[in-house]
Amino acid sequence: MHLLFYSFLVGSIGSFASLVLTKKYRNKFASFCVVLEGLICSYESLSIISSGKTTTFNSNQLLPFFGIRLSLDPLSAYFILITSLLAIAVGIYQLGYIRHSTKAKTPTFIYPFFFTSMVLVPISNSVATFMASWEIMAITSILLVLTDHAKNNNSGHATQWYALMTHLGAASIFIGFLILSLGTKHQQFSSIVMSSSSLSTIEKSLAFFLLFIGFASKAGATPFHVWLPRAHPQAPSPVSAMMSGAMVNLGIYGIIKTGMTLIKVSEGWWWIVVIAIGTISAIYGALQCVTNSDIKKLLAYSTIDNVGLMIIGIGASGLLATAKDEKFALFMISGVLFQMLAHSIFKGLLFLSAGSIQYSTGSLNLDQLGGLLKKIPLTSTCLLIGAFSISALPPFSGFSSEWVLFEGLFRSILHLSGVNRLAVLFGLSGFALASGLTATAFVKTTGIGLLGVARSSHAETAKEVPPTMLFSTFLLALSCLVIGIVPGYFLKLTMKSSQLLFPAKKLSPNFKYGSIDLPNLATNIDPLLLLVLFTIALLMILLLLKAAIKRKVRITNSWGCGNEYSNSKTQYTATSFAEPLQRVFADVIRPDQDLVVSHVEESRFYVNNITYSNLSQDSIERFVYVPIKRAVTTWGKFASQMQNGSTHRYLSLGFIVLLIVILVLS
Amino acid sequence: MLIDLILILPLTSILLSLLFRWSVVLGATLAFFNLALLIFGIVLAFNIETTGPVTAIDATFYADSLSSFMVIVIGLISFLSSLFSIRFSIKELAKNQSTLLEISRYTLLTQIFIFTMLFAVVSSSVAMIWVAVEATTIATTFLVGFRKNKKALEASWKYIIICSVGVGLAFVGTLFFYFASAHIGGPISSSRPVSLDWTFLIKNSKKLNPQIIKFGFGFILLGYGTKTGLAPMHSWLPDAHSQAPAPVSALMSGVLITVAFYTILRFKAITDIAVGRWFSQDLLIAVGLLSLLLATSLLITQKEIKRMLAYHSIEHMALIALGAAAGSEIAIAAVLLHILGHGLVKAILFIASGEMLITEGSTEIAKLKSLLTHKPLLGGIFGVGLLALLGLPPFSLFTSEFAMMKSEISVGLGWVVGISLVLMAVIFGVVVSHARHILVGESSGRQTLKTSKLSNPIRASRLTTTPLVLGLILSAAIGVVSWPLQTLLLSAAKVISG
Amino acid sequence: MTTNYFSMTYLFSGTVLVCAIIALWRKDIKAIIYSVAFHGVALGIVGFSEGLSRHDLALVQAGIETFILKGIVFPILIFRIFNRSGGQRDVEPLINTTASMLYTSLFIGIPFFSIGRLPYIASSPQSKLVPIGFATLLVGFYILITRRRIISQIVGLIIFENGISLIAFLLISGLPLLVELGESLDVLLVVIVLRVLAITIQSRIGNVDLAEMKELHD
Amino acid sequence: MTVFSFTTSLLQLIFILACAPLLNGIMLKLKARAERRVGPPIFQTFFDLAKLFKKERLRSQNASIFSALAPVVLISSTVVVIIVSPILSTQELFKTSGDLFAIVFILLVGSLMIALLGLDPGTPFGGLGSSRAMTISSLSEPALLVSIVAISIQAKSTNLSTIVSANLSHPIWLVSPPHLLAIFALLIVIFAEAGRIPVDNPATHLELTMIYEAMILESSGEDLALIKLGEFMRFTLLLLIVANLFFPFGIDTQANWIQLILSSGISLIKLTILGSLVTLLEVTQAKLRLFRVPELLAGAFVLAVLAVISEFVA
Repeated sequence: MHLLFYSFLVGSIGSFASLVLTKKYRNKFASFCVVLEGLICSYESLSIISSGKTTTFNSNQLLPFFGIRLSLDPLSAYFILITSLLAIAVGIYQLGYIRHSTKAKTPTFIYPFFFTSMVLVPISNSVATFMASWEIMAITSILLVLTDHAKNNNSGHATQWYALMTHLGAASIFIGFLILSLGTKHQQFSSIVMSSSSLSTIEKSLAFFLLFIGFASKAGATPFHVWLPRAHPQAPSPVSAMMSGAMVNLGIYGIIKTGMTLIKVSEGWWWIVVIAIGTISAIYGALQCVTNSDIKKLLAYSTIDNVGLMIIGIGASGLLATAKDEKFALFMISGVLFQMLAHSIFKGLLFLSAGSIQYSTGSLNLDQLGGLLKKIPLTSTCLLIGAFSISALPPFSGFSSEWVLFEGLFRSILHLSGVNRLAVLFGLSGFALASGLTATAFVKTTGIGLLGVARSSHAETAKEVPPTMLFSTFLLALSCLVIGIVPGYFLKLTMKSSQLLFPAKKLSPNFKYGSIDLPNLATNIDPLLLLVLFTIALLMILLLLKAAIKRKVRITNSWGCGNEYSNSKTQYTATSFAEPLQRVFADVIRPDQDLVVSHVEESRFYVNNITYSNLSQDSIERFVYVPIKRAVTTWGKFASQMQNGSTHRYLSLGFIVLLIVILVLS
Repeated sequence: MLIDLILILPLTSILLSLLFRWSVVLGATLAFFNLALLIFGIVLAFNIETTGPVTAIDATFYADSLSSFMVIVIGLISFLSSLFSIRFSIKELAKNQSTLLEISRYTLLTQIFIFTMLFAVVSSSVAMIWVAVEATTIATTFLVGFRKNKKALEASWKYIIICSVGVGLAFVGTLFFYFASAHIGGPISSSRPVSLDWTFLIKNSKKLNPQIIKFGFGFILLGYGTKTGLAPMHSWLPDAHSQAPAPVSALMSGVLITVAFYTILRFKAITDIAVGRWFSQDLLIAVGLLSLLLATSLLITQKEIKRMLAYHSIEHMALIALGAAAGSEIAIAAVLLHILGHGLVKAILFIASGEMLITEGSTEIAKLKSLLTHKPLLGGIFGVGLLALLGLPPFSLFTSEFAMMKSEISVGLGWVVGISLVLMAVIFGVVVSHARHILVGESSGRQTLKTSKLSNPIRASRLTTTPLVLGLILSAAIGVVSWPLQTLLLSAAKVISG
Repeated sequence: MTTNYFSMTYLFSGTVLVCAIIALWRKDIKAIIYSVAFHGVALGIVGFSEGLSRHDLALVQAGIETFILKGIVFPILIFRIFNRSGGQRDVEPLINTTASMLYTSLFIGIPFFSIGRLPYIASSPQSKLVPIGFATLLVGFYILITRRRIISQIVGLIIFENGISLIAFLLISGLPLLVELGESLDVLLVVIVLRVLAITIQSRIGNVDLAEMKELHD
Repeated sequence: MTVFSFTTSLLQLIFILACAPLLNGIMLKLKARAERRVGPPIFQTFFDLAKLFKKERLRSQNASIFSALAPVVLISSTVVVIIVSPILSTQELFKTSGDLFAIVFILLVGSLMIALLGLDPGTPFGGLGSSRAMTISSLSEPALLVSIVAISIQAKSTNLSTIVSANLSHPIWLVSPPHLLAIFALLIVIFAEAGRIPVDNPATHLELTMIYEAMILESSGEDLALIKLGEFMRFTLLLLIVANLFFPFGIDTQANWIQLILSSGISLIKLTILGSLVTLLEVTQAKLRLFRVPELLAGAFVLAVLAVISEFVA
């Protein structure tokens, strides 16, 4: 625990130093401090996970009236681990990135605090401490989203949405916690855990759902997600990476913490609702991911999709736990944590690669990119690896994690009964659809963005990014591969971390050479072996071909149905790529399609100009949130008539109340 | 002795500003005096902590930890405000918007204003508190009308009429308390009316006739509520706060309204014992929720920063009222912390808006754009201040709101918390939206940068920004660190919650 | 003896209210000012007679002070605003006079109905008269919310304050000296401030209809 | 890893390498006969492939390394699946990795490679093909995974070998309604994935209807040969897996050498029957409009869900 405090100190030194230091050293020193902080945190969390011990820290000197209560257990250590691993990579990345993007001190100042608050959230052990660190996390991230406000008109809007949604979420969490803490007469989490069974079902349900909504909104689950696809893309890429890769996890942490520890005995139907929300998020996120053309926006939606998967897993685990099948509940939740690790790493990688692409081309719109694999091969390779991971292609991390999730869901279907089983089946279908859509989305991203011909001059003149940025993305890409081929080690880690949730039972899988062999599941995977087989096959084929055929390749123009064309505009764009799916899911996506044909003045039969626009907006935002906003504005306009400036009216209000006072109170 | 000093200090300031015309030296001296006031307040608080309440001049003045706390609040805000007054005055004179005489008069009135507030919080007699509160209205009317244009005159007219009526009603309430106290044998009509003393009232409050006290408290709440900016007589507040010069708005919004609320708290303590807690609770909830609803509804379409901040004051007063309704010791301590935090942050924001008026020439939301781009420091202060005002940690308003709501729920007012959270969420959304317009703006960043550099050559002054930044840090510090404030808050809260 | 003083108190308390109602009734500003003057005088006499009846020197002083302040100083102050404004009649109030009189008769009944229910009120003949003070206060308030001229609003405020003074005299036989002094000073200052403000408004904006002064709104 | 399992894997590989073009040839022949044409000889596909291997390799100037890599990866990924799946014997190489979920995603590697290949040269056709192929692939995923669940429920395992062995020992499971429903759903998905009628017509080169062919339009020579071969192998493999799931009899379970040889023969028969059925379907059915395909896949999905549900009803 004390190591963590030192790491906070290091971070703060970095941030305050960035206020004082000159431009030349500011980023270097701040990034160094963040990386150091990350290293210390990851060391500490790893040692906590491996020892399985819980350490606490209490002080009344901080936070008036309440005092701070901290407790570091393996579960929270796991979240810290993910956050700090990502922070290390991002810290290295920033060395190169900030130099070009912004010269302001504020982001460098705030960033370490953002990181620190993300470490504080999982170790908070009382309602007040939690809310404080939660809100600090919110506020620092809000400020970071605003970093590029001078260059970008949208960041204001994004920040506004984000701020509002996160505030609503916090309010919901706040009430939920208060119900818990007043029902149990405790405000420390560890004491709430002890006495939460004394709560009535209604109290528990109310608290659970309020907390769930709040955390789900931070995690970005549909329909509380609207802020996410706005805020994550608007932040500078390192921040997006942290937000999508680490901050979102804390929403998941909240859900796990609430449903599995704070409220000890849960109801089955809660988890069915949770699965429903997860499924909707997964499908909705994946759909929007497919139809968007802005890389970062698309990545943000894919975060919603992945969060959906995790929530489905949590729901299934909760159902298993309520069905007293703690063995598999533990397995399921470990799967969720594993998926989270994988997601954090590949999403971090993808966002950082997107940042690199923006760095070298100045654009994130897929419809303007193309041919980057040849122009910036290293960055593109990293992006590709990220895309393969997220599409769950073996042997990358997404495959292993989704396999564990799938197995967990399959087992849940086997072990549950009745409506619970149906719910999990529903979740599994959503999982399947989402994973298919994700693959499509990332074929689109890489295919349109990296392959083909450059669609704009930006892409034409792309140059490779500085080595620090490359190093960081390579690091993450390598992690994707490592996590993918030796999933056993990581699943072991997650099982150790989540052991706390279900202390009694233990499923003992065999983890040999990183493979996962589950005797109780009668199945196994060994991605490393698959990789070896694949490599052998590949090499053999290549050798065979080399031996058999020696003909050279002739480079020509692309075939154009007999025409010569070298126009890059005739390529498929991201929008056209997604068009069939958009059409299939038109009821959900509700795209705004507009075709304007203007004719030549003389004759209607000669077309002058055709403009086709195809805009897919977030339909939930459009049909749920915008009407609410409009209603509030209307009310405000109506109410403002009351304050019409007339002294007489103001006084007469008082007069009426005075009469009432005289009448009533005597 | 300390109380005497605390009163003599502003009297000296008044004398100085009467004797001398305004100059930078005078401004600085006054600022120094206000700083001294703050320090005396702190010393007083420590004194009281060790020796108990102190009195002065034949017990005409009385200070317990609650009073000393209020002195600290007044001292702090006055200091900030008087620092900015220097900048304000220099600019006024430089632009020839005011004559030296007007500035001198402004300075004098401001000092009188501070004096009356101090007088209110250290008076032992509840009637003298009334006299002081009424005097604040008189002192500030001309400050509100400082600009002497149509709007300012209108605002000051509304201000004095509505507040006089309101505070008049509070006097009726005081009379009834006196009446009740007289009937239990409190001496009447001597030159030192013990029966109106707070100490006498609170000591004998069990004996007071509950029905009369109920009647009186209704008037007190309505009357001082006017001055606090609580519904239904809140209407003067946005006008007055928006028209007054920024340093005065800072004082009014930062402390004046809370001094009025301080009075309500004193009466509430008596009422609670005489009648039972439910009574003041019901009334405060009604008033608080109504005010919160009003503030929320009217914030939605705000077009001007200072009006927006003024409605924020109404919101926060409503929150304080709701917190006071909970009534437990923690709740009152949180209310007091909120008073301090709100005063500090609100003063900072008003001063920042004054600086905007100087540098940008306007405080209309529509006219301010991308402030963060071309005045990063000022824009940053304003933005962070708003965040603090919206109750986000690490600023103290978070802690106090959290504690207030927690106490509300623990006395069974969960529904109140629910409603207020919804309303606050609306406020949050609205304010963030306004802030976006001001800070980030719509137009293309680079263009604004160029044009604004040309059109706004005036830079934000260090004299203003440094104290503001320090103030924000202070606000964060009192929200995070318990020592030494928590002890003071709790013992001050004990005064009210018994 | 005491009964004599009491009937004096009774008479002049009534006068205070009647003068207030007259001020509400009339539209001629001069007449209004005169009625306010007489109103102040009557209030002073109430204090004076109460002081005599209780042999309370402080109260007698307060009565005299009220007499001078509210019976003489305030009317003079108002007259000076009136003279500067060019001496017109008041414009039609927001609620016409006939209706106003009807409403007034309604709400001045409220204090008589409800204040009497409070304990201790019936304990002395003077405090039984307290509702008259409340009625005066309400009439003053009512003038404030219906009249459009600056002067008539000032008049309303003065009547309102006088109602409070009357309550103070009747309810607890006046206030402690210090408080009384402070209160009177405050009221005096308020009126002076109002006068200065009124003159400034007149010189800067002209003879305004307060109902039109609505520039500050949302 | 035993000698037997190693041999099995190798045999499976050789078997499929040999049968894939043959199956295609048989199907072409059958189709021609059904259409009253003489049709090509059944070994025609071998000749075609050989021809393609000899032809010159053209590559677009816009193409990147993907154009070279994709065909090889397609084949290698298929080879990996062939090695780890129980086709002729349930004896697993390394006792591992015959997991259905893993198989699906390994095969997906190949599909994605081809989709990327389509986008590589930057021509409109390639994009068109990729877009359509990915649309279909993503929509078939739910039906695919749910039918996997349905198939795996009785064996309580998603491991293909375990399922096949379990089915063998409980033949009654094979004819249970859920199993049949699941197999049917799986077949639809396989048609979609392999680009057969009614989802795609492998023989078409018409821009309006092309899906798979559009993606590989730019490939030629050896590349094209590899892609074609890979496709045939995948189709054969999928059919064999379905065959083993539906009718596992004949497959070796005891590590018996003779049984293994027999199993090859039986598998060939199974393949021929299934191939004929597919041909029959292709001859009698018209290709669906692209936007009717989702309906078909949704139908498959519903069948699969029904299968899972009815699994628990019984």
